[in-house]
Amino acid sequence: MLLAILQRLAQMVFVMFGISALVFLIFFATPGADPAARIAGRNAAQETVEAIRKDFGFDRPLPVQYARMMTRLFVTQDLTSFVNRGLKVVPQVLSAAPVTLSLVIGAAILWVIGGIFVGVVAALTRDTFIDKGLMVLALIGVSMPVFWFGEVMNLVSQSRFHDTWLFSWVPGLGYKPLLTDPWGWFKTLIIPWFTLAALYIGIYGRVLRATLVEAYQEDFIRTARAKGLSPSRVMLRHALRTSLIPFVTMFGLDFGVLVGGAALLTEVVFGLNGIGRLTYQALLNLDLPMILATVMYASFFVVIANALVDVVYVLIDPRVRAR
Amino acid sequence: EDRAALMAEHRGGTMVLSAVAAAGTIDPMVNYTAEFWQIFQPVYDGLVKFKQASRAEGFVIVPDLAEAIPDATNDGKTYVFTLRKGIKFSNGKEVTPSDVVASFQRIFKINGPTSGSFYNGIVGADACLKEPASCTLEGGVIGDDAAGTVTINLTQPDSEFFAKIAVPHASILPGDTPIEDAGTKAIPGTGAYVIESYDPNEKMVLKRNPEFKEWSVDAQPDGYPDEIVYRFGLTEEAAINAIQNGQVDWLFDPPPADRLEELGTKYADQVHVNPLSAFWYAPMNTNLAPFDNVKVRQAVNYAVDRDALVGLYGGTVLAQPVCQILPPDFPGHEDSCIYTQDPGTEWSAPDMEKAKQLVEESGTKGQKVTVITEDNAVSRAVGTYLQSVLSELGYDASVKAISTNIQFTYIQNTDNKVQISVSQWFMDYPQASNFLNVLLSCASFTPGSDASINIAGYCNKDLDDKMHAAMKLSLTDPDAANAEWAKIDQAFMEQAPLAPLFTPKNVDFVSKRVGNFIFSNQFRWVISQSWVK
Amino acid sequence: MTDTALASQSVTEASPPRAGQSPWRRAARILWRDRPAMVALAVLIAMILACLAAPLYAGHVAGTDPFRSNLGGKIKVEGKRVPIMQPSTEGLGLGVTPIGPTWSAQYLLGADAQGRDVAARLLYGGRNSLFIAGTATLICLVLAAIVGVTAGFLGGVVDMVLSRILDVLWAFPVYLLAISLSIVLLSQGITIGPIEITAGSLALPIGIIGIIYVPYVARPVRGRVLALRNSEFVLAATGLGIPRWRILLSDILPNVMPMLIVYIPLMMALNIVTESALSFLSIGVQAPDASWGTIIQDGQTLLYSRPAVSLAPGISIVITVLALNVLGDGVRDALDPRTKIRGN
Amino acid sequence: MSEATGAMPAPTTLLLETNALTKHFTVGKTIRPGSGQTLRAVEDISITVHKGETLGLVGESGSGKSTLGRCLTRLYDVTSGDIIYEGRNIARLGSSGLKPVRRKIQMIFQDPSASLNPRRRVRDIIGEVLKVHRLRPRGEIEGRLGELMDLVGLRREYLDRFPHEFSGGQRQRIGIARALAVEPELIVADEPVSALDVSVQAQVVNLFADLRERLGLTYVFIAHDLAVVRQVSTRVAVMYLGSIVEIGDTDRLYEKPAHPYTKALISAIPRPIAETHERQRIILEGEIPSPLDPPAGCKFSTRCPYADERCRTERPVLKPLADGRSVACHYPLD
Amino acid sequence: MMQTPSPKTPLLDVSGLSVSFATDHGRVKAIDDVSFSVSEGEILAIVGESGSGKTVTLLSILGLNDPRTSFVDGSVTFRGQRILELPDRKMRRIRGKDIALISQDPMTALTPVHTIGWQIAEQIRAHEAISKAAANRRVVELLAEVGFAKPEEAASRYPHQLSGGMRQRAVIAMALSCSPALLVADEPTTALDVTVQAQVLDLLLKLRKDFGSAIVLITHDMGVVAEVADRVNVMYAGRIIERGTKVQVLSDPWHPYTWGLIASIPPLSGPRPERLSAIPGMPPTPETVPPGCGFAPRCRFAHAACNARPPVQREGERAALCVLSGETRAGHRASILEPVREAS
Ligand SMILES: Nc1ncnc2c1ncn2[C@@H]1O[C@H](COP(=O)(O)OP(=O)(O)OP(=O)(O)O)[C@@H](O)[C@H]1O
Ligand SMILES: Nc1ncnc2c1ncn2[C@@H]1O[C@H](COP(=O)(O)OP(=O)(O)OP(=O)(O)O)[C@@H](O)[C@H]1O
Ligand SMILES: [Mg+2]
Ligand SMILES: [Mg+2]
Repeated sequence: MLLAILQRLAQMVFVMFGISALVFLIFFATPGADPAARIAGRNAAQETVEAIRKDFGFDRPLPVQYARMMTRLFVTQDLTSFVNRGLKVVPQVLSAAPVTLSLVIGAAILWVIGGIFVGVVAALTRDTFIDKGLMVLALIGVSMPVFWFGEVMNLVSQSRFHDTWLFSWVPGLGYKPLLTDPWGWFKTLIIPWFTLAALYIGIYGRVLRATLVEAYQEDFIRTARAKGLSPSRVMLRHALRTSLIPFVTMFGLDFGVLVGGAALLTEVVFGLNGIGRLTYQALLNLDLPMILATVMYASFFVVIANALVDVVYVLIDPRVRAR
Repeated sequence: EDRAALMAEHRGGTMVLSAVAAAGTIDPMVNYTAEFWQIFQPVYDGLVKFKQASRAEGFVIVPDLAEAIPDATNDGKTYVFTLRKGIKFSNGKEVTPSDVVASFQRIFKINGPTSGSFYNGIVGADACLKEPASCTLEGGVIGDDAAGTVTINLTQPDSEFFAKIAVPHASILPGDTPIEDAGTKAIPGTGAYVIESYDPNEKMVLKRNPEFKEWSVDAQPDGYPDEIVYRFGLTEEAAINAIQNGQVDWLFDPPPADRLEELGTKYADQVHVNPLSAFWYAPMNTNLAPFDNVKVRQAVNYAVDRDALVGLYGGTVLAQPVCQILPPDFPGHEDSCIYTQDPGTEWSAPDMEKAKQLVEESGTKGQKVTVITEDNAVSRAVGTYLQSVLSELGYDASVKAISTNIQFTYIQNTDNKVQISVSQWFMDYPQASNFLNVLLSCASFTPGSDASINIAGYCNKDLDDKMHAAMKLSLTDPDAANAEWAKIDQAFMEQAPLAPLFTPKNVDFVSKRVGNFIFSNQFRWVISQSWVK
Repeated sequence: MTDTALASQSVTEASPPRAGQSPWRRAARILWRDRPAMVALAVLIAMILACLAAPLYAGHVAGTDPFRSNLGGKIKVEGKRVPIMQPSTEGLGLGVTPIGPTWSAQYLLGADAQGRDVAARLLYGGRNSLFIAGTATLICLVLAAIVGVTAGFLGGVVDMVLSRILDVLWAFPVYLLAISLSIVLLSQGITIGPIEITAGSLALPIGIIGIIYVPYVARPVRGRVLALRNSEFVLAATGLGIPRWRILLSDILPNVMPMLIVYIPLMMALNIVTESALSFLSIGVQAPDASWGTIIQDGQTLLYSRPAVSLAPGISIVITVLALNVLGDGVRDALDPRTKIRGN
Repeated sequence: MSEATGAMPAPTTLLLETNALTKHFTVGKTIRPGSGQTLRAVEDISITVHKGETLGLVGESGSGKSTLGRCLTRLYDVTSGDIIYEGRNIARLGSSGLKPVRRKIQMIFQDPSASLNPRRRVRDIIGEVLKVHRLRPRGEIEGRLGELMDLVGLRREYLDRFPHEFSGGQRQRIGIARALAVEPELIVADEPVSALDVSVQAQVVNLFADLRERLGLTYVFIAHDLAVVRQVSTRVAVMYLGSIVEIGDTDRLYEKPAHPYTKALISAIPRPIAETHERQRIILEGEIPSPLDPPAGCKFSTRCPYADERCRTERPVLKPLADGRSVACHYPLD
Repeated sequence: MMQTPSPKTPLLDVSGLSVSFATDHGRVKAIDDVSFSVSEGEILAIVGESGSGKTVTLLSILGLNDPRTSFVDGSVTFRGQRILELPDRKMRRIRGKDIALISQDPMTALTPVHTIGWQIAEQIRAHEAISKAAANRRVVELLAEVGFAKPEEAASRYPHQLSGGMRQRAVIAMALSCSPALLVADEPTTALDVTVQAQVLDLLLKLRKDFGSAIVLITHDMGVVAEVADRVNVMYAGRIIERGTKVQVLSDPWHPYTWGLIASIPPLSGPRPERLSAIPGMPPTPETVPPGCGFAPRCRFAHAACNARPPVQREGERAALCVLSGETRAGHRASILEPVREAS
């Protein structure tokens, strides 16, 4: 067990090193990103720019800069942003995390329930119009660009129909902390949840349907039916239970990258100051420390999610538990 | 008087402002953005300050922490300021001359962005720029705590001196302020409000300064709202919706084009349109083909349909076509347009024929041209339009939008070989040199540097000399100097290192409850003087 | 009776319906009978033809130039000449709104913010979107095949290194890569052998989209190769002394192909959507050229006044993705050797 | 070790001999060193195969028959021990050194559909072998393909078909034809008829017999159907948990098994023709132990009705009996 | 071994059962007019090669065919009740409780994610209203019954943790859990080793003795038939071509296919024949079954009459579907079976 954890850690270090080195190199290869000039501001005298360059150590060799930055990110944790100067990136990432978590967890609950519902209903009504209709809906969910769908949701709920009973409850955009204002938290997040989940309900519904249909060819389903079980029990306790395994793998990966900030477009569109928007802003500003912080955080979650998937695997698939 | 009555009636409440993104550090000596300079107004004070008043009155410089605006002595090289008594920082300490001295030193010690361009005329500044850490400004800024005076010595007379110390970079801060960019931790100020908290990804909260007692309504008036919350992160569309739904009171960014009509009709009484001292322009790299040929640059100026661009910006109400550098109503501005159908004082229509002919003559037809724009709706639209014009002129033109925050430094660096771009300039203070000298002097051009604001890379020694002369002249005879500036403006336009496009207007959309909207031409909406109750 | 077994053997073969039918032919036949898949294919072909006919439409039907700004132009609508960009006349007179759907050949779907014909741009945009998605899919599949096959076939250290690299790629912020690359290219351009990529070149979005989904495909390919490597027919070939490269070419690759083919429609769909996201971040197709993504983005700024501008490409994407997926399902079923029995 | 089988009446020449052949797998291994467990699939096996004979190899599932077969054909690298083929040790040869050996020793697999690449025509499947080994000049390949098809009793027209167009028996014939293409001397057949229907199985078994006669082949014939093994083999080896427990002449081994396991195995076969004498069926208790953790002494001791303390602690070696058989048992039955 | 029980009213009576499937090539008949019956406590073996329709027959009895792709004709009567027409709810009450299934492959017949104890308890609780604890106690008893040394521990194991033989015993325990009157076992020992097969067959016999359940045992192994069956039905190409008691069929087979089947089994004692007597050709697939006698293409004695549907030859319980009779039959049979008989 301990060894397994160590192995994960080694993996994580490798991935993090790879990504951070890449990010670093890309940053310094990008023209127009000279941090000294941008920190100095518009119309700055050359002396000022040089002074800042020296002050921030941008004149040092890249490996030294890399080492310094990584130390400040991980050891002293006082790495500050190039753009919002004085802003420590680590606490910033930590304070953005709950927003993203709220968004992603809520959406995940929705899409898991929705995906299972769609998949199960479609598999049960295989080849009927209900099945086909659901699959088409799922595809529409998959093919809608999320930023566009988000804007349309805003158009509808915040502007066009905001005065009608349907959407008058919708609060302004922005995040409300769960602890201080749970009801506001819920109300502000419900539309973003739905928007983000629409895509995944589509994907998961389709995948689940496919695995369920496949599972129904299996011998053990025949055994279950021969036992005289009701169709719903056969579906839920036997077919679904086994089909959840690929579902969980996908879920782990998607959840990992989303918590890591991949929901950036949703966050931007809905004014949620989460990791995604932080990443997005950092990218637009080419704010290297912030990019590094968010990316490290993201890769951390990707690896953690991978590890979690393995744990959940063990829970739902006893075959892995063997040995 | 009735200000007191209004105060009594409308004082209180929380005002909610919104911007798409925060603007970085809240160190007033470092931050160099319109967004935060505006919010610094009710927080920090300098020795002098732009008046917190409507329109052009906002250009007037009034005494702030100093009792009065001193006259120059020593051939215009020395100013002696007497500090007002009893003004306290929000940390409870009184403002003393040594705070002033420390503040000026701090500008250099923290490598303030304008330390080399605004404050390099102070005696001792050279040493400070070389060795910021040990900056003393020996003989430059001298405080006398006993007398309560501060003496500032310049190496040369400077007509723009007061304007330069009226901007937030010359804010007076407590002497013990740490010598480092304050970042997100607010430095105590003397204004009516203090920044209580700041999280660039969340919000900034301003509360009343408990130590504040109004000493000058012009410079630092008491504000109406008890609290000002500045939220960051809502997109423009979202912020407009929020204002319409009464959740937010104002947004910093210009409203998106597709909402303008709605705002102008359904919410007409909540919209305030005011002129800005700024212009949108297209700098053309005079060192790169095809724009190293003056005919090509002139052709672009002829060909651009400024009416179309005004339409892109939101129509005639929101912008005005221009074909010169200094904005209308700006010191030194004289109506003139040489690149129009029938040249005269005003732009009327593009002269495509002339433009095509010039291009023909230049022999550059068919060359590749890339327009670099910022990645936002208006800039992209302008760039796309320019690309369209350039193709019509016979070039193989394309347009490329890059991230707004990078574009500005990107187009400055000659290494990036930017041929033509779309940019804007907003004045720092109302002086012609702030446009002409800053944007087109040889000193502003540093090849290979990301900080080279002369984007066109245009260096004309002759005109450079004329500009220096005009600056000198304005010390003694501002009017004559302005006439000189007008000529310089025209001379530059003949060489056409850039194509002025239009002068934008500022659209402020406020919520229903916002009252007493005052717009200063210098720092725009005077936030603290509006009420929400 | 020594030879009866052998002799009478051939007489009674249960001969298959068509002899020598290759698995590909068989799949094509099954696909041909799959009505939804065929309808989807027809829709796709129609879509591609329409996009190919874009110059025809723009030049002869609509008579508009989809790439030139037309801010001052006027057109005839119901006999009246109206400006394409209509300034607001009421209230404060703020804003200029492009003309909306006209239901005539000119400006059928209205104009965008530059006064260009949305319908014509939609067709031109479709070319780019489909081209980008198609090429990116190809690149992605080729790369994924190379990486997946190499990792799976060679195994060991190579496999481990490649797998970790895939991990890095998966967790990497694509948009950073995209933004930076697009800026780097802007001033320098990149020359890779005979291919030169410059800013605004379609090669950029194609390259980016092509690369980012490599882990998505390479992982399952690797798994499949791993399984194939231990399969009996590969073992048999080894036992026959057939060289490894030959085994790779004739035994492994052909069996990875169906899997890759199944991914084509899926990746196409994914890529179209990704292209639109990249364009939303201005890293895709460069103005004035269009793609569905850029039109959506253009339309985004007109969402509140002219929703048709972003709706039209949105619907085009949905239809294409829908068709691709239905076709994809069909192809998957057709290539699945188990698909013998299907109800009708 | 060769004494073990040396007592065999060996009328013909020795073709293949193994010496303490061992194959271990590491399972559950991860990147960290020292992880994983050793699975002893084949342990310390010494057998001989003589020219022209058929050595049957039987044993329960997981006893290591296939692994042994794959080691003999060098599809697997062996962990230790020697494989001497025609006097040459082939156990450590690399892929280039193996090339000539591959032509001499061929393998036929259990699952005829899994061992044929579904995406290639029969012509390519067999033809590739001819080309790679340059067995025939280009022009004669076609003729040779036809010959091979004739040899295994398939129509020549079928050359252009794909594997999925054949029935199981036919597919197995293709597999045989492919193996025969290189003109091997020794064929290791790994359960070649297990996947076939009863009525087809006989056809293929007959084919094997025909080919042996016609081409003078030597077989190692792996199967778990003891009746089939009896039909085809001249000698039979019985495997249990990676080791050979008994080896000897087919008829003698079936009539009088010397190892309790062999006896149980043979008694357990259901007989289709009503038996004249009441058979004494031995029903073994318990399960076959895991090869990850085999019993310390005799591997069969956990299930053997006669096992005693010695069996549980001391591992018996394969010892020759008087009648030429060898058995690995402390108390061989008589 | 028990004598065939006196024929009372049969427990299960299948008559005229035909099942066809919708396939690519239209409808094909997988089984055609199959009739048989099973009395209480009897073991009926159905022998036949792969694809002859054994599994389909058995699934039809349980009503487990996919109604979308299969069409079932004929009648199945269980304890006098026609069960094919029963609504699903009622049918469910019979499944598992009165008729239990043991499937072909113990490796795949159990849901991999539940413990075997859970799966058995699930069946008990589906049919009987008893507490969880009581169900679990029954599970342990049952597992002990089928020969698990440590039944409590076994109950908490997952299928993959058991060997093939143990799994098959678990499946049997599950089938027995509601003491069904009829067990249908689909090749319960095919996937097992001989020694394990012997254990399982032993178990089935013991169960019949203890519980008195009737068993329909499907197999393709004549040896298994000989070992346990009372009566035998031989199936070929979807039809039952011969039926009788075990002794009748094994020692006096009527149908040439049965002869071939018996002859092709290598003998286990006595001298070994040079060659085996094989049936030439391959068993047909449902699509290729000739309209007349299904075996005719492979039959050495086929003649013109075989092109029509062969008559049923009957002698009491004994029947065969063949044109051959009396003398000719004995002669032909001798030509096939004599060499084998002699040998053994
Ligand atoms: N590639 C492998 N990696 C790890 N273990 C293996 C491998 N191949 C075989 N084994 C293990 O080695 C042992 C012997 O397997 P082998 O396949 O040789 O048995 P077998 O006698 O052929 O069985 P069967 O009758 O089922 O084919 C088994 O326990 C098996 O799990
Ligand atoms: N759902 C189905 N749709 C179409 N054809 C089917 C279906 N199920 C079975 N068949 C066909 O019916 C025939 C009989 O199949 P069945 O499974 O009953 O054979 P079996 O005798 O059980 O063979 P095995 O010994 O291989 O289990 C086969 O040819 C099979 O292809
Ligand atoms: Mg094997
Ligand atoms: Mg079956």
